[in-house]
Amino acid sequence: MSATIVSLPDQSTARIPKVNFITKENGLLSWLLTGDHKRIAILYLVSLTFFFFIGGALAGLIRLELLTPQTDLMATDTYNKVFTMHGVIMVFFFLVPSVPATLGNFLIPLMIGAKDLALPKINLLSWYLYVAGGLLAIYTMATGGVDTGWTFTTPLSTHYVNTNVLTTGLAVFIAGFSSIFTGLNFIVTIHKMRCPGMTWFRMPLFVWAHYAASILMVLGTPVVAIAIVLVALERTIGIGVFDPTKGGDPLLFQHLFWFYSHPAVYIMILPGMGVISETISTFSRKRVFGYTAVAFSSVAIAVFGFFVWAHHMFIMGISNYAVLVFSLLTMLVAVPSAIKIFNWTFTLYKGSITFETPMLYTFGFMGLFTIGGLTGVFLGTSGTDIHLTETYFIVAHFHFVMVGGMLMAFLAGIHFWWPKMTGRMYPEKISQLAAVVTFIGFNFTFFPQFILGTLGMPRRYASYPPEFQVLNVFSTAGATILGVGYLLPILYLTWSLKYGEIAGNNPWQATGLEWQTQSPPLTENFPATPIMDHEAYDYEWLENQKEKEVASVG
Amino acid sequence: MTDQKEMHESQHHIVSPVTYAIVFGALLVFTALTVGASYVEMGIFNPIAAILIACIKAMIVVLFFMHVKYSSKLTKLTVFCGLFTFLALIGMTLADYISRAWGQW
Amino acid sequence: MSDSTAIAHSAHDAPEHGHEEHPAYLRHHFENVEQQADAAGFAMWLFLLTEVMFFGGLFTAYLIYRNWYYPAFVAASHQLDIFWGSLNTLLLISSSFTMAMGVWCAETRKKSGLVLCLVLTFILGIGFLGIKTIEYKEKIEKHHVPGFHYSLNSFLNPDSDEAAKKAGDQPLPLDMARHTEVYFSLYFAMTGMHALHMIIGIAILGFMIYRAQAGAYTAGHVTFVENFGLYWHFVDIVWIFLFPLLYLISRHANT
Amino acid sequence: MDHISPVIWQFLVKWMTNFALFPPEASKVAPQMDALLFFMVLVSLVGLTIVILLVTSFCILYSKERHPVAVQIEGSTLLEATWTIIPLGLFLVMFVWGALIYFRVYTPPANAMNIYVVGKQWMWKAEHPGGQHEINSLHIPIGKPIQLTLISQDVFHSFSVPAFRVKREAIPGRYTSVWFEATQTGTFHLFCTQYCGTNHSQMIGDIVVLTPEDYKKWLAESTSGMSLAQNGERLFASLSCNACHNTRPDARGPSLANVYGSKLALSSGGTVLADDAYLRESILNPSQHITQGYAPIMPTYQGQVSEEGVIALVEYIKNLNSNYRIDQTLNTTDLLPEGEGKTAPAAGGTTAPKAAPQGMVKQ
Repeated sequence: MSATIVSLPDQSTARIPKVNFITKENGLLSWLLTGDHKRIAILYLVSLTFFFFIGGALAGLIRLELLTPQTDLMATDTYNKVFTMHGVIMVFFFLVPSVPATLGNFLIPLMIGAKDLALPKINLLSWYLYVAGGLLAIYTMATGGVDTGWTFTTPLSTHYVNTNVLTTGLAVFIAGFSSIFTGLNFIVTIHKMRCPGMTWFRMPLFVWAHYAASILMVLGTPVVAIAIVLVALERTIGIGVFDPTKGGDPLLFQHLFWFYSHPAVYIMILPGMGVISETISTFSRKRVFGYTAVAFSSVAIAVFGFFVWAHHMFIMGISNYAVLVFSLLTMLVAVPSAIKIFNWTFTLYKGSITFETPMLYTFGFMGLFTIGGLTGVFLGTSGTDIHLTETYFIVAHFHFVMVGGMLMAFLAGIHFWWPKMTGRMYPEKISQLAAVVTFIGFNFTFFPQFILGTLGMPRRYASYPPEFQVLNVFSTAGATILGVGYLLPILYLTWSLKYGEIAGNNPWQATGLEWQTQSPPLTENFPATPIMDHEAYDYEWLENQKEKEVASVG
Repeated sequence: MTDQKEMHESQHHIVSPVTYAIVFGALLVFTALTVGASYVEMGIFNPIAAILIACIKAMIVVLFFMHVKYSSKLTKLTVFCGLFTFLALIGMTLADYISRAWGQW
Repeated sequence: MSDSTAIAHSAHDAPEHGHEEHPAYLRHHFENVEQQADAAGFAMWLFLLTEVMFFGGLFTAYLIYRNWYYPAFVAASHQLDIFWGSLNTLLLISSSFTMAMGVWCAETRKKSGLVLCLVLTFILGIGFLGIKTIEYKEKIEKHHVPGFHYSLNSFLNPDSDEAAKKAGDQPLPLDMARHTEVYFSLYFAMTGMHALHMIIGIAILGFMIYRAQAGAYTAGHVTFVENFGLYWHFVDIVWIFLFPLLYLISRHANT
Repeated sequence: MDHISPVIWQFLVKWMTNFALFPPEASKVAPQMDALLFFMVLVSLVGLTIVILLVTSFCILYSKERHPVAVQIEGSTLLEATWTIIPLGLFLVMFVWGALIYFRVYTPPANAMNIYVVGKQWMWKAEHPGGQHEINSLHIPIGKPIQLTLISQDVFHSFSVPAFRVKREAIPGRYTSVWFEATQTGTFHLFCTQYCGTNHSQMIGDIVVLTPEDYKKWLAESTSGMSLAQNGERLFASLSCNACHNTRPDARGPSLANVYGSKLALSSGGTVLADDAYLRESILNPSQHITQGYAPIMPTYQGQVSEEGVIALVEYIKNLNSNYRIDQTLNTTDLLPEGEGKTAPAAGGTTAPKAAPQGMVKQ
């Protein structure tokens, strides 16, 4: 464990560059009116963390309530509101924007050698929309909450609850536009702003993954927007489109909802996969095994992702033939994920591996995402879906992919690019500890839920039969550990802002263009437009560069 | 790569007002045609004719008014993508509704 | 560990972008004007894609319910006036034409022509909304707005209703008549969303007329006009589909 | 022992004695589904083990200490093909196997006993053909295929019996169905698994599987005096359905005898199988389901009959082998509460229609 690739400049002489995007302008307004993608990424990071901890606190409440079989901590009504808000905040205000809006925003222009995203003002607008939506969601929670579940299933959401469905819907609608604008911005940037020499197949896989996710954002999100508009109209004036008593079909809502919300899980996971491609290459000093396969598997996930949505409705009375088709397509969409996992594994082969924190999170991701992905196949298979759907199995599956996969990837990315964003290193030992604690806590929390699901414990239950208690106690205990695992990074990362070691340009000896400029970067990213004259992940090129540098200095 | 070339390909091709006028005329003719067709009893072909005419109208608006005919491959691909996903949404959803009545479950 | 030599090195080989004359409207992060225009146009197309999908949900709903409740859709579509519908189509197509001409004027730097075209587009757009208001007003008077005040009278007693009588409607059975509400829900949702897009477009047009008079778009930087043109044509295309779907294809009872 | 606090000790004891790891396999389809489930678990474990083994061994073999200089490898088409095709093949096996089970669960056998289940916020109401009502519980005999016809009165619910490995949504406005055959006596959990509002977690109940003898006993004990079809008959008369659906030569509605399960020609063209869903639809939305040769004059009963009422009517029509009972209802307002059986004797078909008291017939 002692070997490391970290090479920091001499701490006694090193200074954070005087001119960088953070110091360029001062004052709150210079942040609130900025067009700089890096500053917007920081704004996103701060607000995302805020929403993550609200969502996390709600998750804590859920786990506490489920410690005992009875509804003793809170009434069922409160419990319903708590898990609904947990879902809404975590899905729409954390997972969807997490990696794209922070790391993607910060890094895509840097990685492709551009000065900024193509539409800086739209980028800022998208942050404002995000914050407006988020605050509206918080306001909703403060003024009575909403208890429809994050899926807003009709006719429950239209006729049978009298909580704040409208404001929550509006919050999601607004957040949807934020996500559309982010995705649109990425696509335009990746198409039009690449620096000379940056061909499609020289782009880092992080950019490919974001490109795929952006396609989903742009094409999927508007469909959920119209579904929410129709729900709002149904609630306010009673149009009958989803109302069975007026001849509407409530399943149509689910079709429209899942047309977005299934691709949405790929919006969440694809950028995470992008992060993993970067870290695994850097820490094994090797080009990603099968670069093209990984790149195309991202696009394949995006394309197939649009054709599998009805697997959320297998038992809901859709046509059995449709079940066949959607189940088959679901099997197809599972394959690109398997391809990615194996390619990452073989990237390690004959590498020169070190185990810094981002790499530990990466291993966590690979293990947990493999489990999450494989259990997804259980649910995509129409037969077993009957038994497993709507139980804790699906909760566990979803959290393995989203928390075990996406959040691990997010933390891997945050640690990996922290030196680039702030110019300072995070403390290595304690962060390795945090990574291990997170991994252990996560498994304790969510693995028992697979068993609970197989036993048949339904999701969204405030109380449950007593024989499920043991596993629920395990889960709650694990959640406590997990909570510590998430608090630690907040503390030491904040600490490192002032006391961290100076990182220098390229502490990891990584090859991406973002590492070839100063940290934190200039507002214009590069002193001059860079030229990409080598393939992605070309460590020999990096060696040559270093030799040249030494030679020229000498 | 090709993008640099694309950029130059998409260099402003200014569509002449004559083309616009012809397109405008065609749109008017098609509008008259579709209104007229709706008064004729054609059975199943009534909606088909109406949709077909609407598609033609939309196509010429996209090609000429929106300059797609003179635009880069990327724009054409974008239009195609939109159309594809739109049809996927409608087609796959309708597939469920149509096949619900099949067989006895 | 100074700044990476890759940058310094590559800067020498970079094409001489920096020495060109930069127009004022070129934003700092673009290399040149073409890149900026290209990016903006592409972004606009992507935005239109999201709009396509937005309306896609409504079209899906329309197709499903039209197949389920065809007699209700027939009777309900008889309540729409083809005359107003056709006139509106005419107005919107004309406004599309004037908008296209406006783009041409901007490209060929004809300031007064551009202003004229934009004003015409503006007026035609207002005209469209005016007619839509007339139609909506009629629906409100007849209680054809879905919701608590919805009235089935026109469909249960077609003789009491002028439009239904003219179309020779037979009374619908009660259960089918109730489904006319679904038609009108979709009618208002679809035309309402379309009208909302028109209103936004007209607001932007107003702003553009003001700017065009100042000559902002006739100095070579036409991206904004072009992109707005794309938006306006898109709104036109939506109507090109709405018109036959809502007004025309359900005129005949036996399909 | 002294070191363990009594509370924790109590917990441990409770855990040891009341701790489930796998649900009972109490239906015919359960072992079949579990076979697939175990197959998938096996595949997953093998897959996971491969990944973990590879990652750990690579980490050990190629750590920086042991392997200071990485060897650059572009990739391998052969390997890519391997890990594309093998998972795809396995997934396709799961797909086919799963689809077989899916169709098995949702295709009831012809001889299944039908029980209607109505879901509403927040209870399950079961209607047995014999007229027994149950709330939040379901008594069934062992070894007999049971078909459930589900409908919801308000929002989506989901009828889930983990021990049977079956689950089906009860949706508003449409019948869905599922079937199972219990293979173990005992009491099993019934859950509503689709989130349905405030008391979602209280919408639970028991599935009680009884031996045939116990079941008979239970049927006799919990009878409400009238069978479901008899309830339907009473409703049929009180709604004056018999005014049109009778056997008189000038009847305005089609005869309903033996209509269930037959192919009907519709006035809109095409034929339709008269199943539960069709019967329900033609009561609530008659104009879309007019039998050929009849005018669309039937009024809708939407809002006038509860879902239980519709179920009773459907059950009545289902069991109508002749028009005898219908004609009987025309003759007397006083229905026999001690009606002998579920259905009328088949001899009724030959009975000539008797003059109906005009007062009974509306319009």
